[in-house]
Amino acid sequence: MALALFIIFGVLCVAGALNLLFQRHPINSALSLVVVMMALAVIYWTLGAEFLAAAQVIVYSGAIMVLFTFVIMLLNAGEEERTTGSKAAYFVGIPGVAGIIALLTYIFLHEKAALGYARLGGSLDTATSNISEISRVLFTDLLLPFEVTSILILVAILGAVVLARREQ
Amino acid sequence: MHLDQSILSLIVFTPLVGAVVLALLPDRGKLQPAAALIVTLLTFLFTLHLPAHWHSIPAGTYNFELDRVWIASPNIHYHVGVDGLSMWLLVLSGLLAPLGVLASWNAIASRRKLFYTLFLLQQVSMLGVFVSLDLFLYYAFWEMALVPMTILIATFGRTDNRRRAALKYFLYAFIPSALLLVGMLWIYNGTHTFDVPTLTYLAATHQIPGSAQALWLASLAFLIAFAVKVPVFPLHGWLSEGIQEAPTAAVMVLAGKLGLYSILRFSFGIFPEQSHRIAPLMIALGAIGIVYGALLAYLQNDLKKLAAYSTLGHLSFITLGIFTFTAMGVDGGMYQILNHGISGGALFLLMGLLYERYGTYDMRALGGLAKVLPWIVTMFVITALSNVGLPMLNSFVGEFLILAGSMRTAFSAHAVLWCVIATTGVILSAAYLLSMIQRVFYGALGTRSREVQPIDLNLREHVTLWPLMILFLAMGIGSTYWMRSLHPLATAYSSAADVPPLKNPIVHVEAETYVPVNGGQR
Amino acid sequence: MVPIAYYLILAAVLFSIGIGSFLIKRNIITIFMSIELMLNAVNLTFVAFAHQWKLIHGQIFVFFVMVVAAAEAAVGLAIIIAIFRTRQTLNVDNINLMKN
Amino acid sequence: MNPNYLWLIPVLPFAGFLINGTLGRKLARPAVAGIALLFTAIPALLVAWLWSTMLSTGALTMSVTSRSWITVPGFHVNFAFAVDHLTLIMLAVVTGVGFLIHIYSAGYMAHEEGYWRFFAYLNLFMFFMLVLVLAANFLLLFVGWEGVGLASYLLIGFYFTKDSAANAGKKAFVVNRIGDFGFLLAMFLIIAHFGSLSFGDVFAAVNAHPAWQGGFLTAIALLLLVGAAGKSAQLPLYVWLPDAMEGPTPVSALIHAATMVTAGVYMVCRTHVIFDRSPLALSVVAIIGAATAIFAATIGMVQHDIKRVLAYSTVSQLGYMFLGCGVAAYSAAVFHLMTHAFFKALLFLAAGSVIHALSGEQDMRLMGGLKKRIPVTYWTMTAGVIAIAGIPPLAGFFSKDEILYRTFAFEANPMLGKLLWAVGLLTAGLTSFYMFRLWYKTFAGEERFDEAHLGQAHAVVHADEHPAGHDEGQDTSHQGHHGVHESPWIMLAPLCILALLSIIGGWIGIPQALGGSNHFEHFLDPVFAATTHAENAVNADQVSHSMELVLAAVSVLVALIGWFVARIFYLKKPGTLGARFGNSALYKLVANKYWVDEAYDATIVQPTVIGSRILLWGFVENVLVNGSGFVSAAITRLFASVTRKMQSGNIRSYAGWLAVGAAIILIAMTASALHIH
Repeated sequence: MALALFIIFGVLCVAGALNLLFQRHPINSALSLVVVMMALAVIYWTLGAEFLAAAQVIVYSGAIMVLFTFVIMLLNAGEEERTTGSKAAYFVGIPGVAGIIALLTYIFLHEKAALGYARLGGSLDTATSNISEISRVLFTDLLLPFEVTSILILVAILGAVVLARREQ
Repeated sequence: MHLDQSILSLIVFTPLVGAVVLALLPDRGKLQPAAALIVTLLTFLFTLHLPAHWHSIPAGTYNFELDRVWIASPNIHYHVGVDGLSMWLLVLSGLLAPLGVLASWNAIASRRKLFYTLFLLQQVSMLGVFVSLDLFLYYAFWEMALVPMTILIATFGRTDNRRRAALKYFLYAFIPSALLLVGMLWIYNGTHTFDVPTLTYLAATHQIPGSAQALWLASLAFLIAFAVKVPVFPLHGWLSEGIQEAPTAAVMVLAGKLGLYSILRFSFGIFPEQSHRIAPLMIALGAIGIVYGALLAYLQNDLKKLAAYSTLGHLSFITLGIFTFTAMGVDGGMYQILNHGISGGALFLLMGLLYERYGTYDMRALGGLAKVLPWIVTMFVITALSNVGLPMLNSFVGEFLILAGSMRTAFSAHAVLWCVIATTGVILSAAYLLSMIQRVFYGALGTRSREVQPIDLNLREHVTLWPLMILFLAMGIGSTYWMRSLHPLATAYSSAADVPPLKNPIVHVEAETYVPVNGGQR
Repeated sequence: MVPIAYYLILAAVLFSIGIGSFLIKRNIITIFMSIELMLNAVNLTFVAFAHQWKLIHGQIFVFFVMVVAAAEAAVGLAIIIAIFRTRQTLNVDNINLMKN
Repeated sequence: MNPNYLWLIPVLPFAGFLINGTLGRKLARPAVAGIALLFTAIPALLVAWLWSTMLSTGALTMSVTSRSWITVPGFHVNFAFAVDHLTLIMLAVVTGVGFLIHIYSAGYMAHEEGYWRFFAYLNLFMFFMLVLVLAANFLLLFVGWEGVGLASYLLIGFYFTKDSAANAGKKAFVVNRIGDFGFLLAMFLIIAHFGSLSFGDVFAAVNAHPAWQGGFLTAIALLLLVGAAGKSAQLPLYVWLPDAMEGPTPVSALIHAATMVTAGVYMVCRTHVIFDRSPLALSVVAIIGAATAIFAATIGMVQHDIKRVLAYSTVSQLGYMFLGCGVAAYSAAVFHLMTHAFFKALLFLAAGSVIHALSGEQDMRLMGGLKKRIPVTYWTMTAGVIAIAGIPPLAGFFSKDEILYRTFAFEANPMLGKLLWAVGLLTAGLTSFYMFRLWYKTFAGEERFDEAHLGQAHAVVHADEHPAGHDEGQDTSHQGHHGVHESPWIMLAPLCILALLSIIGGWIGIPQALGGSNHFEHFLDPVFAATTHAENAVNADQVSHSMELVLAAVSVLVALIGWFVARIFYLKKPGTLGARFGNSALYKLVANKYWVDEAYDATIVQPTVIGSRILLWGFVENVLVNGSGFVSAAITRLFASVTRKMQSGNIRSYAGWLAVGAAIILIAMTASALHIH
């Protein structure tokens, strides 16, 4: 059951990601990214991170991707042009990527036993729910960083306003 | 937290806060220099807390210490503290900063905000170097010192050659710094600490792991980085152009202090035996540098160039002194660092004043100014005499001890030879400084000095110069006040070496009373 | 019972596709999206390891990454708009301010 | 007198210097002079008090020590003054003659610009000179030593707008520094061997070790001698003193005749304990002294500038003093030092009066016949000339004769003693000759100056010396300054006092052979006891009083011969000597001062300058030092040209390199991790 869920949504993720890669119109890429994120939310859930699964849907799919879509439409972005870019990107970067992926796969499979297994549902062996646990840590131990993020977001908003403002 | 603990942080970070404030203030009128003056004066005030609350301490321990974990792994601490040497260097830097601001008051007419912000940042890094007792913290400040200075030279340089001079300065200082970093990391790899007192202790008890060869290389990595910054002959390639280009306020802190302090604290502290091993070479380089600097200074027509080689000569004195590893040499060398700070600083200030008035450093165009600028010539002569090492003025004490120490050092087979060579420096320095005085101030009016309406010192310039003039005399007569807090370090470095006993043990007579021979037999 | 290793391999694959997309795509917005993809891949490893070690902190880290990603998206997209306004293009090969 | 008052003796002139130096510009001239005189007079009175205290209590020494000046672990130097009988004599000479010259200067400099500056420097000089003689250790002595050099530099360069004056000042300071170089090295050796610089410690250590002979003591003594030769203008470092005559005449009198230049003699006497242990060093001192004496005397014979004649005469007389020191006749050297201070100060001041009378003319060829015009100056100068010529009963005779006699009787090396005595005797004759030459050329014969145009040849100098506008209400004697005029009494009074001292000053040291009791030598016995007692004991046996009388008669005879020769050539038949020898090679050699300055320039200065310019500047600095910078820059550039290709500016290529880098690191880490497993 768990494995089935993982395979279904894992394949969905990879497919979405590949679609993002191969689509030439940005709006299609954006929509496929939404697919990836939704699928990831489910996978989070299988790992016992209910709060993050929800946040993933709300923040990523709901906020960030909507923003992307708006910008694409605002700028009226068309299909990608075919330009000859950097040779280094193709001849050096792609083999590098292949190397990374092969290596990581090898390592993870090699260490499969040591890494253990995921159990569906309740995960953290605690009586309390995932959300209350997160909120407890977030509002006690990590209160200061949490508050700092609010400032970060404020700064980001101001920055965005300044940057996007039309020059006078 | 008690003030004694936080005072060092206060000293270091006051200029930093000041720099931020200056960056926010508008660049209008004299607002920037005024604000910079307030900040630097405040910093100076804080530094005066140190001698006022000084406790006599043995070598290897520190006053006003504060040790907090900064980064747990790697083991980096925010560890600050001062001993006698770094305390006086802090006070000296604190004093020179407001003087530098005053000297730049009119000299920097545009982009004041940039200038004073960089100046304060430079101040932060320099003060930081002197208080750091953690190698990593020290290295951060050390590297940080490089950037504002480079930009100051590149932006506010005098001629079109400023970019090149700045680049030269940067490369000369930066590349050896990389070596220093490697050396530091190697040390950390063996000891798992950046803490300087701990490292000094480990070094003294031969507990720093590593082969003799590796330690030797690491010590060289340290020493080369410092020697370039001093600079020690023949690593002074950046000095001449740097001094020529840098504005007065920057040039006052360009050479000397940082490198020499680092040699004393880190090279000697962490690599005592390796430093002894390289001492003969450094003694020789010091002695040669003295003569070399003086001879080249004599050849120059440009005041700043002359001052550059004079600086090389004076710094070579200090190099010679500290590498003798005698109590006299090290004590004199440390004292001379302070002296060079104020004597050299005063010389640069005065040259800057002339440049403000006459727009040239070329001695051939000046001349005959004594008649029209009586105060400037007075100050100039006093400063020159201080640089020459006239007794009763500050430099004499240091130079005398250095040379006397060099005669006694056990670390050079040809100590007497080097001592004699170095002592010729007193003749040559008199020759070039008096020639300079003569060419600029005596004789008939030069081409440039005839064109410009002479203006003697104004109140601001008086205020800038008088503290230095008074210090010349005070440090020449009351040297014990400054030197007593330097003694522990000098003793530590000289007793680490095997100082030979006196060749002829002295017959003790009641000290300092002159008893004539066979007195009374009339 | 799914091995954690599978989750990690999935993350590695997603991350690599992100890099590949970053290298191949020319549209600056798509490139930006591939960065988001990589961030998500990293998030997945965080969650997976949090599950393995039975520690909540991995999840909290993801939370912060999301916050940062949101901020980054806001600023990044604003920058894209600013660039588009001056250059009238979204093709990175035509945007080479870094080359003098 | 409380020993603590000793501090006041030098500090008061320093206070005068500070007051005049900072406020003098704004003060009226009488106020400036008043301050300077006051702060010189009080030390003179203090010295008088000191004399009376020490003589009445019979105390041989008085010392005072203050806190430490320099302290390092294992070594320290204090501020310490000590007075013994040698110091007492020096103090008396310095404050007494110094005060008189201050008075004279108030008149002589009355019209000069920079009046305040002059007196400030003069007080500064007094400060350092007093520190020099009072010092109880080498380092404090060195303070005074360098300090008087500084004051001398400032005063020689007083007319700094004149290039020659500025050059002379610089030359004096630098040549003195060569001497100081020796002094410094001597001190370093002393520190290395004794660990102290205090006179008491060092001399006691030497006395406690009779076995120490020569060796390092010779090295110390010779290095001290280098210092002394620099300061006292002995061969080969005498070159600065004649040039130093560029300074105002009172300065020449005070610094370059009476006090500062004798510091070298004082130093040798002060450190006689060290010199006594080194016969070699003593012989060198004596030889240098005698050589300098005759060398300078020959040059002095052919000079035309009145002050230069006196300058060479000073060098020559200082040679006598060194000769005295070199034969261990220290008290004789100090005796000559004192009498020389009197008559040489007198001669310089009188010469100054002559120059003043002629409105700045210094060339003796343009003088003559001044006897009637400036009678007071004439008579006082006569006293000085007779005194220096060594004709009894004036002061110079006794002191010079004492030195010659002791040289003749030099025990340690009789051959050398006789030889040096002969040289000294010849010099005595030459001295007599050139001093009477000066006297005749200045005061006798016809008037060779053009009274109507006096001072015009020196218009440049005058622009400085006599600023336009005599509306300051000076005393009347200066008003007629375009004619020959006697100096005002403020200048003549010191002349008279010094003339008196030149006449009677020698009487305190009349040797037993001449019926005196040689008070002077006995007075100094406590200082030089170890040496003089031994010598005296031997001398008394070996050389009888009659021998001493014969030698005295010989030297008087030689002096008289010198006088008569001068009388013949400059009074009876003027011009004949010049006509005969004016074109000879020897004359040219001497008249050009043996080309010593030129030789130094060609062999030392120029090679150094040219060598540094070509070798150091051209090669080392610009090729090696800067070249290494260029080479490293070139290498950097080479690497950069490769790596800059990677900096394409294309974001995606950067990302590509980044990916490769990450992959490499990952592979490396994995490989090492697997390797460990």
